[in-house]
Amino acid sequence: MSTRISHGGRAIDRSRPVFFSWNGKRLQGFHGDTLASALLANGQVLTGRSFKYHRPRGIVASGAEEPNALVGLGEGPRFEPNQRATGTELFEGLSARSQNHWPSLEFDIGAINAALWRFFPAGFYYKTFMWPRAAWKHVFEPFIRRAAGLGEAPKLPDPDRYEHFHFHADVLVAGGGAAGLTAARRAAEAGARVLLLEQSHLWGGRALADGGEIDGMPAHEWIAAQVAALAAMPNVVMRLRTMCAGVYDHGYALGYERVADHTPGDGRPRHRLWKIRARRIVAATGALERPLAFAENDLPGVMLASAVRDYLELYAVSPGDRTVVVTNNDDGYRTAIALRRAGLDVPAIIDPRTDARGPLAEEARRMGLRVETGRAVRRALGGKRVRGVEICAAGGEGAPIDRIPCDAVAMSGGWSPVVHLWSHCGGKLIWDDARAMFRPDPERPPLGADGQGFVLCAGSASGFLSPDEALADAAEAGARAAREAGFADARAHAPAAARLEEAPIMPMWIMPAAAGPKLASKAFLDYQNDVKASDLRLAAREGYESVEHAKRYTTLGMATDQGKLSNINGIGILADALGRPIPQVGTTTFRPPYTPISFGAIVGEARGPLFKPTRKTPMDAWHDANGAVWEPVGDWRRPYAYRRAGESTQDAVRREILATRGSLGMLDASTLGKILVKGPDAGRFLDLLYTNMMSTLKVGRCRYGLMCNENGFIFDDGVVVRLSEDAFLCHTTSGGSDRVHAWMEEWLQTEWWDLKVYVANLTEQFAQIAVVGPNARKTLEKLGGVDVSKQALPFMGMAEGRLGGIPARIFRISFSGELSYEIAIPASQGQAMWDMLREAGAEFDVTPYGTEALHVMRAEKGFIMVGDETDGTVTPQDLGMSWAVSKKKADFIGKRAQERPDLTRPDRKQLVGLETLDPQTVLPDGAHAVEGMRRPGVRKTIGHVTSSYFSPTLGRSIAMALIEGGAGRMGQVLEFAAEGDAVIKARVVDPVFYDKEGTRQDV
Amino acid sequence: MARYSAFAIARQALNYHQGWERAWRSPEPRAEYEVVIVGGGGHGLATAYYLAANHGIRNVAVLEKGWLGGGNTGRNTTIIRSNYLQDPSADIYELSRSLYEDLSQKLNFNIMFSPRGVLMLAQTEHELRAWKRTFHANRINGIESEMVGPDRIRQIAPILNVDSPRYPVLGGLWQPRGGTARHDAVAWGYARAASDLGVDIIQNCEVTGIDVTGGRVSGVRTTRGQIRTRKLCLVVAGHAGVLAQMAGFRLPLESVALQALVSEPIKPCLDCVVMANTVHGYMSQSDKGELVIGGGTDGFNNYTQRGSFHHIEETIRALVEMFPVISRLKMLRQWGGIVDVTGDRSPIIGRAPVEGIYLNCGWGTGGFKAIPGSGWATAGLLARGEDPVAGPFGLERFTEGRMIDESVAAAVAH
Amino acid sequence: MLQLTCPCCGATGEETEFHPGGEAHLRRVGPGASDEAFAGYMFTRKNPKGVHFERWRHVYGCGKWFHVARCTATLEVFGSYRADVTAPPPEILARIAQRRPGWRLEDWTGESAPGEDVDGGQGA
Amino acid sequence: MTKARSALNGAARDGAVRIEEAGLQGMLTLRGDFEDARFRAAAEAAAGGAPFPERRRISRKGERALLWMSPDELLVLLPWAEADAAAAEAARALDGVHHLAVNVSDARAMFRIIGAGAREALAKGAPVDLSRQAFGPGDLRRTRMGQLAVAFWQEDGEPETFGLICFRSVAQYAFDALCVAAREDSLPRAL
Repeated sequence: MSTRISHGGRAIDRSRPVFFSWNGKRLQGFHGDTLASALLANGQVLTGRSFKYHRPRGIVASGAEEPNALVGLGEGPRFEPNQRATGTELFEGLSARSQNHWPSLEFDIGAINAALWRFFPAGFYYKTFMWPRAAWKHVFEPFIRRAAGLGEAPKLPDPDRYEHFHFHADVLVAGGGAAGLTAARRAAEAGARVLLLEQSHLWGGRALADGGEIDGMPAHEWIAAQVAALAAMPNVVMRLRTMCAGVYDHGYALGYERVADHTPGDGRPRHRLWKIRARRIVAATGALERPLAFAENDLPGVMLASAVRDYLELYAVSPGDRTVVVTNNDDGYRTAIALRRAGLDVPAIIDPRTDARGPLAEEARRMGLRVETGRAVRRALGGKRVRGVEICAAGGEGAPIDRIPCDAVAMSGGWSPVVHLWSHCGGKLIWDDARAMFRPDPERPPLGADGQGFVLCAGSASGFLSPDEALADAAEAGARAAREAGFADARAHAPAAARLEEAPIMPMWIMPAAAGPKLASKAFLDYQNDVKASDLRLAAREGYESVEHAKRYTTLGMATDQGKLSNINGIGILADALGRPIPQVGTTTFRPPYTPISFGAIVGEARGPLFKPTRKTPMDAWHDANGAVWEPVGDWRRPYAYRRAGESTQDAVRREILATRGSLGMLDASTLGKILVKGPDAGRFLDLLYTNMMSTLKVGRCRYGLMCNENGFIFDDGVVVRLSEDAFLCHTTSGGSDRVHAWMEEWLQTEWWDLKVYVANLTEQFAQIAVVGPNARKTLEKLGGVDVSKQALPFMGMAEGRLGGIPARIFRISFSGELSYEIAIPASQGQAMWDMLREAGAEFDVTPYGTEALHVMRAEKGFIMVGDETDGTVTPQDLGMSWAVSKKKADFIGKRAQERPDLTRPDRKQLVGLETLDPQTVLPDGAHAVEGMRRPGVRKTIGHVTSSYFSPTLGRSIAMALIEGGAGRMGQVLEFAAEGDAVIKARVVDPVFYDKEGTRQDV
Repeated sequence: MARYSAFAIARQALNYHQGWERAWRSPEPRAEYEVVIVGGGGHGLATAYYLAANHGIRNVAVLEKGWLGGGNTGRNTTIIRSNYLQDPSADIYELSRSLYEDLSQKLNFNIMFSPRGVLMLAQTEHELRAWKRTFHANRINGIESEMVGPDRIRQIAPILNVDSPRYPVLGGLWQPRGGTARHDAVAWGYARAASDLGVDIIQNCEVTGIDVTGGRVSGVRTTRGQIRTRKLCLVVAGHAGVLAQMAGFRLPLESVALQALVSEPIKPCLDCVVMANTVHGYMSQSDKGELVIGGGTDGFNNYTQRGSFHHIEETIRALVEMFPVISRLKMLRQWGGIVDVTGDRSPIIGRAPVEGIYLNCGWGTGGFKAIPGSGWATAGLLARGEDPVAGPFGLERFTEGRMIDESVAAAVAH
Repeated sequence: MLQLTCPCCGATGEETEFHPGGEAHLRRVGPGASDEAFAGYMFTRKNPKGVHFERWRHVYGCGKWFHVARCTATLEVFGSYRADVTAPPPEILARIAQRRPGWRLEDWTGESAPGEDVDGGQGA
Repeated sequence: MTKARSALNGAARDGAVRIEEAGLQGMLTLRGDFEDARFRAAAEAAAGGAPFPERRRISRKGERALLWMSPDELLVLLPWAEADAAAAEAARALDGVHHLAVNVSDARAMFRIIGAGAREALAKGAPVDLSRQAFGPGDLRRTRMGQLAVAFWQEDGEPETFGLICFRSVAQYAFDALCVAAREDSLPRAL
């Protein structure tokens, strides 16, 4: 029975009781508790069910490595699955539920799997569930999916907020234990800017529980003194509850700060993600104790020896009244001693070593504890919690010798340095046989931008388990990090700590050493994924010899704890099975994050309204207030149409088109790109950029131009205006302005740097309004200030002046085929001009129109739309626009590409117009024309529809298409495959459907 | 080779599974092979399998410098679909998808092909038009796909925020027989079946040099000795450029890192693959319950198989916008893979400039779904000297300017 | 997650401040060149596993293009230099020689490698 | 009397950190050869005598200032109403010298971020070392704030005041992002 004992508990405040609920039961803990310690204090050992066999599982560890105690935390919108009880601070009203069982934790139907465990060895699913074929998707897989998956998926949107914070440090220290504090202090004393992160809510790490003396004072007092000293230094920033989640290239690191997990709903951001750049990173991340692999070692009540110590010393919780300790090293004795000192019963210490004569073992004996050397645990006994252990000879196959009743087992299989941060960026490990651990190889660190190592390990993370060695290593690491970060006079004096004499560890990957298949198939390595020693042996037997194969085949180390407890034991067993030394087996790759981090933190503030910037024109508010149906165009939002009361969007588009062609329309064209190109070589430059000639353009005149990429394909178009001898204004597509501006800069900076040309992106300096329709001129004349008569401002001309008092450039260009002026005014006065034009146009029933009306009208005129008629594989010639490709120019971007065989094929797809034989039938967008067969059973497509509309102007359907050899098919009737087997017939015609002579725009 | 089955498992269970044999043989390399395939990933192993199974060519070695499937086969997001726009792509990806349908039975190894459906969202008018064009092309090419509207999408993916304020979902291209498979199992299944047909699979065997005599390949030098062959097939994904250099030619390829991640496992909440190109994110849920998420590629040459962070941030940003309920879930693990990308983002299958050397590379981010079709076509090319499906993917297209550009269908405004 | 220093504005910035521009020192091939030469310029890339010269633009910063010498296997940065040059400057080559003894510029340009078309036709 | 409006018409948010849009603000882009004495003189003249700025610095004289934007580009801050005239004057002064001088006042929005914590609000989105040691009065940086391209600098004097410029079309997004970043209960107090 686990319970709270009456005295002690360094981390808890008994004067502050905290109430919480567990599976609906109201329980009490203390301020400073973790959910795990509070559950144990309430006798709640069983905390969950395992992934595969649904075996009952209890708390094993006290920290980030916990594989079993994953709970559903919180309610409603704040519900969160798979939260580690050991890392969850207790707070008033905390509500938690156990996971992965039905109907209840105590009685779980899924546990049937446990009864059938023999039939579910590693990888069994690769060998069956194959017949009948459909059964996998419809029977087996759904069952497996429901059985797996741990916690429930959240159902409601997240009410909390998250944020990012950028921080630059000379030295980042990950880990706030004795080693981290020491390293941070040495680096800070040298003047380095230090960031010190501790993942838990307590400074001090293991020293807090294990005590001892540092610099002549009790460990916990020394810790407090270090924390105070660091806090007083202006060049130090310290954070509790902040885990260094990952180390990336060039000294980039992530800090995962759980700001308000323990104070939910207090208005602060729940998590803050620190994006850190550090010159050097000190990984003072400590070491993790390994379990021992004996049969039934997963019974609730079987725990890591160090965890037992933590619960006892920090939280005054005893996991059991009678605790058997099983250990292959001296450290385990610490737990026995601590339990005994706390007045608890320790029936026996099981130690496979033939003889244990270290000081700790001797002390245990002095305390009268029964020490069984040369012995191993054969198996643990019990059902939903451990009731005893069977012991046997350590070396043999496990013939039982004795049974020892107990209600808890503390196991220690030795320690593994936490090398994740060292390894994330490629730091290499070496196998240390004496200490039976993989530790960082200082000769092969992860390399930074300068080719030097940028991560240093400190303390037990380096593999030093004795306090004196660990602190000396930490002091050196801190000083060296500072030195390498540019603080020459860093000193490495180490705090004084007692040398700890320990007898050597005896590596033991399975207990007993010669355990047969029966025991091995109950000896768990990866608790959460139910991977057993027998599974690793099976993997080896079947040829999954690479450690990566074994991992993937057995799923060892792939659970939410990422193998923190299981990987090394698994490698040990694999090595035995393969008869290879451990270094030859090697480790799997360590991947960020160290422990899982929330998607919310990764996203930060960029959600909801801040998800992505929306570009808005100066008239955006007016559009929004006047029925605009929005369409995203690049990052802009543009009115697709303006809907009036009782109108469908289609009605609105139709109305806007007829009103514009009939009298007067107005378009917010501000999103059009406007790039100023200025300099003595501007004309030469544009001749290289555009397919047609721009240098010959007269001042004050406009010319439509096409731009191709170096691959010969069209990527933008627009009207170019010559403002002066040495200055051009290039209009681009709405989505293309930034791309074209960057394109120009690229060529000027990286290829033609001899050209004297400057460019500036003026897209947002100007609002642009298209005034379109038979009454456009009359409207502008009412505003006055600029002569817009046919003579003064002819088609494709430009005028400058103050229109209605606002400085304006007026371009006589048309994308609709109507009499049309595009007016550019300073953005700050865009709304003013818009209002003036509406006023002046009122008598002509001026109608604002959106992008869809624009599209239909340009299609009626057979004008191409980049992105519709082009798709990145279309040349000007394909579109019948050879007139826009200069034959005179020696070179332009795309010219050489257009000479390649495939771009000169006569049967390339070419742009044509289409008229459906039934004028009321509109061809579906993207419909394909078919002709004959491509191969048996598959019809041959000869092209596709690029634009298709019902033209209100012409009262019939119109379309444009790219058709193989289209230019030569005028008058042909083509078949387009529609839904089902339906076929739509359409005649190939000239793409200009409306006002072929262009009289309307040139009046 | 003992067949896998429920009965076999039951039989083995009686003696604690002591009786299982190796999944594939582990022979010493011989001095000469008719065909040497460099690269023990899915594509290389599938090529070897179909050489033996379709063409009776069994004197074949697959050389793998590390462990089978250790490259992108074991690092991808396991998506299988064939709803491509261009005919050559449609042909090879649909061949591949249809081979996946009964691959478990053919290989007697459950690769867990799960045709749960692939949904490609349209979130702008432009994207909607692009998917419609693809949909029509699919129908004509005999690829089962359909355009679905917002209401149907609500049923297909209930946790999807169809009414996302910034980019409401206007519709989608739905391929019901697309889905996912267990990536490692594909490599292992092909390895086991190929080995059973006599193919030598040789791991921990790195190619250090390629012997070319008289303009023709004559063999390879490896860390496990020299091996003679007159037909060498390079199937090494990200490292194609490095191998090509050994043979003295270069390729229209760049190797870049691709990011991916998984969440912690949760109970089933998403029963299909959702791809959202406008916001750049795609996601599915594995049988273990993890959300499997693909990030973007770096734009710079990179041979380190390490995770970078900013692509992950962009992808998760997009997915939290599309799936608001996942915001409180956590990233369990992220990683990077090296993909080789060609000038038109389509693969290369064909002859190399050196006689006797054949190429299968340039799959970029789309390789996993293509494994069976790619192996089938490459085997045909090796066996008969030409293959109708592989045909269009030869190197010469880059000189002719004959791009096979699928970004056309990705609704990128050009 | 690279950290690069822009030689134009002197700022050291996050990878996210920059835009990669592919292989450096390509010789542009225009009209008159063979299809092979053009394909080489358009598509064929050195893509080495090791020392590489590449283009970057400080797109969120000063907007300038520049060159970076970088190892694609370790991501070590040997230095960055101006965009308006056709070959790496001596100080960069010296740094590489010091960090990668035995490496030669020809290893990268591949002037010696067969199969590689280095006749760039007529540049601009 | 002009009907001209800045992007957010002077919107402001108060608090420990004050965020305000600067209203109509004149801005001039000047591009040319920084070594050319005539160009330097013209730039300083346009900025009312503010000295030519060092790399990634701002030099101010009253309400006018010169911002170093790139090796061949300056941004002149000046009263909005005087921008066109100043552009024309610069062009006159640089007649015959290859240059570009253009009014970009309306293409951008300008903000002021004022108060203790201002630098932390900026550091939420900007991947830049904003510690006092690394970034002080007169320093200028072009970078990103989250997904936006911005330029910001620190003015002289107390309380700490930063100027920030972004494109006009995203002014609302920039303002909203800054307001969220500047929330009192969100400042890490680490810079």
